Amino acid sequence: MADPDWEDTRATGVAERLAAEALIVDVEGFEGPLDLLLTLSRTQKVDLRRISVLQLAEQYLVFVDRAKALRIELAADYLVMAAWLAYLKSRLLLPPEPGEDGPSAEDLAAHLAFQLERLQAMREAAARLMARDQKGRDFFARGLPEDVTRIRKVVWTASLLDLMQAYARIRTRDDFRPFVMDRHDVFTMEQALDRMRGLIGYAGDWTDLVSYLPEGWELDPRRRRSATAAHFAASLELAKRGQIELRQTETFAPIQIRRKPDA
Amino acid sequence: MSDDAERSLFAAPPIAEQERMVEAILFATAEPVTVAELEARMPHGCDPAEALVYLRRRYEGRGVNVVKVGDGWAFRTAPDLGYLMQKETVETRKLSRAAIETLAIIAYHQPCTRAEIEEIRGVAVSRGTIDQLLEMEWIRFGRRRMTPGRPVTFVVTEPFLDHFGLESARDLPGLKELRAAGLLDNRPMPGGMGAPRDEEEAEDVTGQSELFED
Amino acid sequence: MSDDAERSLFAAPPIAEQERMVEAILFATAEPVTVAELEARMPHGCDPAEALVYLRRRYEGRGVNVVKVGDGWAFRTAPDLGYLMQKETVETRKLSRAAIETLAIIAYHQPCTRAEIEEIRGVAVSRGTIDQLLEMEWIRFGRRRMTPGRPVTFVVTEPFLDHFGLESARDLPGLKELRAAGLLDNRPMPGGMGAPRDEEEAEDVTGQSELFED
Repeated sequence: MADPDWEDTRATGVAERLAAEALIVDVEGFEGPLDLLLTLSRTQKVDLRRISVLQLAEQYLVFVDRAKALRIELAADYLVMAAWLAYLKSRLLLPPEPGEDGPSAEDLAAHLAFQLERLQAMREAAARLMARDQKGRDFFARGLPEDVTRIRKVVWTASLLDLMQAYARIRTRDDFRPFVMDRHDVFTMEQALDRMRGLIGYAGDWTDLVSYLPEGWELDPRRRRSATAAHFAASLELAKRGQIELRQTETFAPIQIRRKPDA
Repeated sequence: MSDDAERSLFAAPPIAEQERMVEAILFATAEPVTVAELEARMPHGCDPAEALVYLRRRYEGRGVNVVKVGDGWAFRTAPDLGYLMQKETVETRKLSRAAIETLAIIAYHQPCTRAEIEEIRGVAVSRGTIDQLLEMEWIRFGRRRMTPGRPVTFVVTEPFLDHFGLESARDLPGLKELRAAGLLDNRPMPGGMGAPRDEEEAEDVTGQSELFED
Repeated sequence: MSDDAERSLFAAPPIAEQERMVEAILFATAEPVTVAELEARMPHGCDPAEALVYLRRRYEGRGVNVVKVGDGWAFRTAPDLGYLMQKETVETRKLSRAAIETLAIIAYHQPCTRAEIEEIRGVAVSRGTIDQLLEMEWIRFGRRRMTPGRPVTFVVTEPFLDHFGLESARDLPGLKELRAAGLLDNRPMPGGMGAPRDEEEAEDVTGQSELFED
């Protein structure tokens, strides 16, 4: 969209500059650079599809320069747009460099024109939308809506199976007695603690924990398991109290204990 | 005469148009609208009373009617269609454990007092639970016990039997049958304890038959 | 055939009666009612869609009309009588220019991401603008875009259609022309500066056609 007759537009440049100056006063009123560009484009008095992007870029740059001269703070996006338009302008004016990559200056200009046209179209669409008949202004809903009465009805159900299970549950409740464990094969931690507290003084150096197991508890696996657990727990308790030291050379190696020297 | 002159001067809208206006105003307004208000809102020279006559006739027998409410006029749903303005939602919920247990005790031990239910369940029976079962019409009051305090008893009802597909409460399976059906979940007790005690079972059956014989 | 058989079996009310029912239901509520809702509230075997055809015709040119809003149906006063309703006029909050434009962009480009709105307007969309439109229930969240970041999209709602008297988003003024002119395309900036991502674009087209076609 390089404009061939952009030279002509220079003649009218003064008028546009004046228009742009008038706009500067109102810079707060613009909703961003695209909005400003759209406003500037109106001075071209042509269909947006035939707009001279080069001329528009020029107008915008003039606008930004004037704003700077008047020490008007422009938001960063206005300056970004100015830089981009300056670049676009130079690309439009200079012949393309051979072997140059990327989009052509014409493509970029066409896209900018598209953006403006689209923004303009959306503005018009918004205006047409707001011009429609609106509810509560031009047409109305029933002023006295009759609410639907909601009647919630709960139906409770149970099956015969539920009933029988419930009865069975009540009648058999008495059958259950608290579970009492057979303590014959259980060695408690308290027992182990008592034993170890008495024995620990006699062991001089590091001794395997297993050697503390009481007689008659090392052979039967169930008894051995219970006694080992009890003694292990008791040894932890003693260690916590600072009465013994514990060690294990490696994983699964025998656990050894000894009385703490100063205890 | 002067009235006619005024009318022609201001060229009131045709009556059909006035009818539309009244229709729209009555529809959109939250309260009934009086003729005076209609007149104030409509263009000069309108005769809302006349328009109302036409409008009322138009809505005769329709789904909504134009009715007089106090001094004003309003649209109202035709009385025969009122049921369309109700939305019934039916929710099916399982009876609570307390309710089903209470119901089971009444069914197996009827007539049964509240104290008896509490004794069997081992916990207090809330008023709400009994009320719920009464309301469902699954239980009703039986004869009062001829014991001190003359407590009320509860028995199960015909709808109860219907619901559970029973001919009589006597058809409820006894404990033996429940066990045979696998409903008595006899978890093996540690050390072989907790085997079903035959005596209790036997007692149960007699207990039940005693209760049902009247 | 089987449909007829079913109908006679359940003896649906005559269509004139069904029309009365639809009339009563639509009159009673301010919100649009769907055919499915009508069916649920009317007796079994009714055909509210057919009844609606008759009802709509009956109210053509009247002071109130039967209008379609999205999937629902409602009675609304005829727009030419709005001037009689000053008393009922609801002062709507004045929307800012940014809000109006954002709304229009969402309506015409839906489903539409915030980034797309910003690209079209060339300026950041403030949180408050989106919030205001959400609060008015004129827009709502649509499906997330299946693009990196999974951005949320916005679409317009049934209350939006209701407010502007639109049957569907397809009836937005000038939609066809805008599309024909390519002004609803998501055209990327050549060379990628601030350009929309390709995948997003592709999906956009399908997303839109989904909403507007059929």
